[in-house]
Amino acid sequence: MSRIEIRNLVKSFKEDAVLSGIDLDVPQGSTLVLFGPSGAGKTVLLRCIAGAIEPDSGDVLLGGASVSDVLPEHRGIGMAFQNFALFPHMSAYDNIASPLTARKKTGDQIRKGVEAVARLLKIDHVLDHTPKALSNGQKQRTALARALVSEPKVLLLDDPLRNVDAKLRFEMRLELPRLLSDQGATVIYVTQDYREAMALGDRIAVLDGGHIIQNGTPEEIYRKPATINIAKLFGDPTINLLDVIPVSDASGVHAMLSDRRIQLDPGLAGYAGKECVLGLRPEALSFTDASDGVPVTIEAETPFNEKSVTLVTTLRKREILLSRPSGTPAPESGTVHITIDPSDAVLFDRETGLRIDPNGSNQAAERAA
Amino acid sequence: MDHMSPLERILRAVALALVVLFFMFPIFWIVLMSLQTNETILRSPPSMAFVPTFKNYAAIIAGRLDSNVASMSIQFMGNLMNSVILSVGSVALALVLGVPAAYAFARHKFKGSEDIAFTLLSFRFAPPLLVLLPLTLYFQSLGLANTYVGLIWVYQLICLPLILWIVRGYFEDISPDIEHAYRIAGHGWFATFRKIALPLAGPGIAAAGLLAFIFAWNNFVFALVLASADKQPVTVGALAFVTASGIQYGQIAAAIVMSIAPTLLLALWAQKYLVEGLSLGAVKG
Amino acid sequence: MSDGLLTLQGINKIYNETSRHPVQAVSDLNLTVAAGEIVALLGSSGCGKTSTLRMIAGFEAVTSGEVLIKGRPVHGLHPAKRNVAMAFEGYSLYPPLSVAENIAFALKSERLDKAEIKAKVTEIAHLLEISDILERSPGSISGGQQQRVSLARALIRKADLHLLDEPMGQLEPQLRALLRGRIKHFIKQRGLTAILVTHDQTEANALADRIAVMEGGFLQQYDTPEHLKDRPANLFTGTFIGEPPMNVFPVQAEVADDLIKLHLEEGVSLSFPAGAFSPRLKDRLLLEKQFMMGVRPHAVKITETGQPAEVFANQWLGDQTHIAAYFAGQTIVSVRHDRARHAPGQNIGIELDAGDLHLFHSDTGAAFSHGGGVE
Amino acid sequence: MSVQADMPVMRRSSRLSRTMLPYLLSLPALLVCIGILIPFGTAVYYSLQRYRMSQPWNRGMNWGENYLNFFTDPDFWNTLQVSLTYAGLTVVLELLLGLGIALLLQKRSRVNNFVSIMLLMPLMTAPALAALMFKLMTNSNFGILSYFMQLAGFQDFRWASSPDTALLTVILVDVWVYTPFIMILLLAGLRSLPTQPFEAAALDGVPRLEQFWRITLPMLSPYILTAALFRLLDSIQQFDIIYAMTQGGPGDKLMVFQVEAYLNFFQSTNVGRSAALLMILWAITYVLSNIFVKNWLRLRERARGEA
Repeated sequence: MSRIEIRNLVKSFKEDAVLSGIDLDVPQGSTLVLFGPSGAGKTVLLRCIAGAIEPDSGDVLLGGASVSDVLPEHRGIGMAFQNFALFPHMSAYDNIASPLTARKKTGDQIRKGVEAVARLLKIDHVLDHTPKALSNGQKQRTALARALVSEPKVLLLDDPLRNVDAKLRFEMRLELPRLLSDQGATVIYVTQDYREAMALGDRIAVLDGGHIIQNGTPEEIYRKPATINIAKLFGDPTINLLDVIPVSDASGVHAMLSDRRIQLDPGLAGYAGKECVLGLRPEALSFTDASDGVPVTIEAETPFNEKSVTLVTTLRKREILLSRPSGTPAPESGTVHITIDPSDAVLFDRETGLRIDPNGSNQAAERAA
Repeated sequence: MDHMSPLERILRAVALALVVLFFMFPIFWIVLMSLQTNETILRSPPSMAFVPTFKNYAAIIAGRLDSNVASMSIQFMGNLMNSVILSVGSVALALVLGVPAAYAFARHKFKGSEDIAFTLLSFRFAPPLLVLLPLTLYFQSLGLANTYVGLIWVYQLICLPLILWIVRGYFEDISPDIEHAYRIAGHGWFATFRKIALPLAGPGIAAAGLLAFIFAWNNFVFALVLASADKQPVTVGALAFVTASGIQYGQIAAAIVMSIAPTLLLALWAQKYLVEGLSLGAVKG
Repeated sequence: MSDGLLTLQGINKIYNETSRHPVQAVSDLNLTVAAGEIVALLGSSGCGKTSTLRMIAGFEAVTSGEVLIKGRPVHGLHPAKRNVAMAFEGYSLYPPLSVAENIAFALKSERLDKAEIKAKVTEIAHLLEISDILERSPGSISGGQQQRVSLARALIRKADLHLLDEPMGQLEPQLRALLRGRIKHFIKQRGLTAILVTHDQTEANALADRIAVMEGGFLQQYDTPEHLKDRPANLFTGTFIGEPPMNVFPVQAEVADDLIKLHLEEGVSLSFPAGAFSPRLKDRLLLEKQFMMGVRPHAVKITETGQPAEVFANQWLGDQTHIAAYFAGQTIVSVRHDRARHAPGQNIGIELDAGDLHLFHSDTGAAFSHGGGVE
Repeated sequence: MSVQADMPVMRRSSRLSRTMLPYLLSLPALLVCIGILIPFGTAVYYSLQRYRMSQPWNRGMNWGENYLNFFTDPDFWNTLQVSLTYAGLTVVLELLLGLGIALLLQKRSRVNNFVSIMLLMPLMTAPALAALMFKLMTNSNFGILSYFMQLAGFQDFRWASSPDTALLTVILVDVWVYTPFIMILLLAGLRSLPTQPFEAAALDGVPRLEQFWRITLPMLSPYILTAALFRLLDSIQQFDIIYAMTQGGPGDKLMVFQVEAYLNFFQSTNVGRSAALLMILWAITYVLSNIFVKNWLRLRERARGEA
């Protein structure tokens, strides 16, 4: 009974609407990632749930009950802040203990609780330090420990890994899901890192301009992004976006690239002749020996650690990026052919920026129209 | 790294020396004067060569002024005591009243808060006599005239706005997230105020308290208007003393030194807080 | 190699030297940058990279050692006299001046006529995508825009050496990718020499010819990006370079005639045919009883027959899958480029190739073998 | 499973009690506001009356007469002129001196810190007592400043007792007491300026004078404006120094607003005129403080990076 529901939540500061009608439903025990660029309103939404900010209208329900007239200290929420928000004048121990002291636990219970969570997060050796004496990683773990120690059923994590170094961020990303599922809490996790979002979310809600523009599983977000913008936010290198006008004939629907046909889903026939944007993931493209592939010229190759990225140009000098795992063979220069699996191509309406769903009804496009 | 030419270095040193001379000399000279007898003071040309004497201080502390002609009793120590009572009392009251209000101003943008803030600020610069002169008439009818309570109440006009503005600045500097975190952890607003906001704004409250103390101590016009001799602080008392003691220059100097010494020593002791408080008081309010 | 454009000889920097808590920021740093080269100083915060940059610019004095620019010692020389340009990390713009004035202000000492200045500003603004904000004031533009203006102000100058302090930290990822290419092209085309300070290895890889990895004030390795990846000089560079980081295990070797066994913890051991390791490495293994073995995540193969491991995380990131498992008493991470479906709790087998192993001395951390050979 | 099992203490609280809290906390400030507003109202009332304490029988409303009389009252014009001259001169002098000293002390060093601490001392001296100190120093019999003047060739330099030099003397005291205030503000301002623009300018070889005029001064200008207005508001109301030094004399040479009003009230017991004088002074400060508050708000926004 710790499901989180948000109903038509609206919040503006002065004249600026930060959240305009947010609806969310996070089932008990699952993790929802709130993803979006900075200033999208993610933090404000989290604060509305925690009770630190009062929404202008709309409702927050925890476990089915509205909490709009429940003070933050009575909502039973655990929260970790992006800037850690540790109490600078208290030791790490007292920081972590604060939710337990508020719940009037005995000294013994508090000590046991703090030490258990500190051991779990590997900060038991720095408990008597003040935040000033902690490294960023230790601060982050202290903040997390403080959120977890009272075993809250609702956890709000506001980009908790943002201010820690890459290595620790990676380690925590691996460990967090286990920690969260052990707690059985319902989690809302805010991040700006798409990898973190995909790795941690049962579902991802993409927030932009005060609206949730897509709410789906990582797979849906990555493979069927609702808008061009979402497609651009997920993936590294970012998706190739090419202006095309699909053609429909007896052999099916296709887009032209370097005078070759790229087969598209037959369901897209309705968009033949319209201005569209074709989205091709760099890793979905591959070199082929077959001459029916798209002829391109290799311009440059950049080796990254685990993959290599190749920049190629089409006959019309359109730039396309391909990525492949490091160490796999690839042609080095000259004119070569590339190929793509039609199921990996996504088509967007150029005017609205919305994805075109090949399965007939295009709800997103209809809603926008 | 230092990339100054030697000439610039010398010019700067000279300028700095002149600055120190100008601002420190009066205090230095008055201290010297307080350690001399009238004979050495009146020498011409003035000379640094004299045997220091503490007679002037002794006379003031004893409350008896002996001149060649006669001896008179003075009550400068009473003035000193009044200063202490008025300053300490005013600051204590201002802290009790002002700190919670400063917190409310900093944390809650409630209806009318900006209006109250603005009124207080604009009266921070209103002529004090504008309020004081009508108050003398009210005080007489209220029976507050020439009482410590009445004076401490009026001193709030200086102390309270000062504390409000400075402490509010410090409260605003505390990240609201830290307080939110404590609330969300399960603590009520008062616990948050007491355990988080107060300790973190501690230095600011100290700075504001010190400044308020100094301003209260240095105040002149309030007591001049509202207090008669037995309740007057040193600022007003010293002026009366100059007239009363005639040509006892050594004693006058000693009285001045004793009057300015508490604030100067406080300033030396807590200079870091004071500078911070002054700058914040001006820049933030 | 003292013929470089910039030479650092035995540089030490100690802050608060006379106080009770002196802090050594840079220790015995030797570095040479050739003319026309782009060098990255790479490290986490507090590694000494920014101190090094500030000593080159002349904002900080060296505690000991010598900075030479074009073979000339610059000790005690005012920053303006070093002919060095710098892009700052934070808010370094002149607030009272417009963006265009900010950029042109850097040309004060070059005494150009107005038309020439305007042409140069227009060109650099176009390059860095700030043409539309030239008349704005620095306070009214975003952090990323401010950073690009700072970069423009540095790149517009003719200088012997261009110092770039985290020049793209505030930019959005897409813009960053675009500008990396442009900036590198700009620097190379004009034959400029640049030193880049960054904590982002992708940035260092993308821009630099050589990378100086720093940690704790010490230079850990100074090499090309390829060598840093394939031949890390020590355990630090090995684990610092590469995302996700290298897996590291303490190992004991057992060398037989035809078989080499590497014993990990919890009874796990890996067997390799003796031929997989060079004869010299075999000799070395006989000497080294205990050492550290590193293997990069993308070289960790998951098979049915390998050594047993238990999956605890499977994270799909779109183009790759990160699988974390308990193995030999710790975590091993494998990167797959498909969508591997090994669920948490599942038992898998881990297989490692001799050619993918990096061996490090367990006390000093120095590497002594990469891929079966000996350093 | 019940809600309580998972949400241990979902205690509800009324919205009213939450919105009342800030008002309760700021009650003292409200009371002070009222405590000021009541006498203020009384003063407005008095200023519209014919009211001499020595002539209680003659008391009555005369509306704007007190104000109208000012137009033909040379004493009033003298007061206005003396007050403005005093305020203008002290502010300009203190600003220039304060800025110069702040620039001198800008770099953090042991000597500079020591000097800035020393400079706190005049500021912490009660202005009335500072006036007494200078009174002793300018005493014609033994005053050290008088002696210096003699050495400089001014045989009979009479400082505050001479109509020619009285203003100069009180301005000297004001400068001594309040220059450190401006210095501290500007020093805080200078030291809070970001260092990187100046490093950039140093690296790019921008001449120092150009740096000062085009970067330092504009960046410091909000602080300068704040300091100047602060001092202007205080200075135009100066009472302590002048009263302690000469009580407005010699003659009416130093009859600034508050001294004039004080003497009107207590010596000539002309409450009506005294109140009207103070109202005029209040109007001047109100206009100035409005300018100040606007500037202050802008400055605060800039300090927080909102502008």
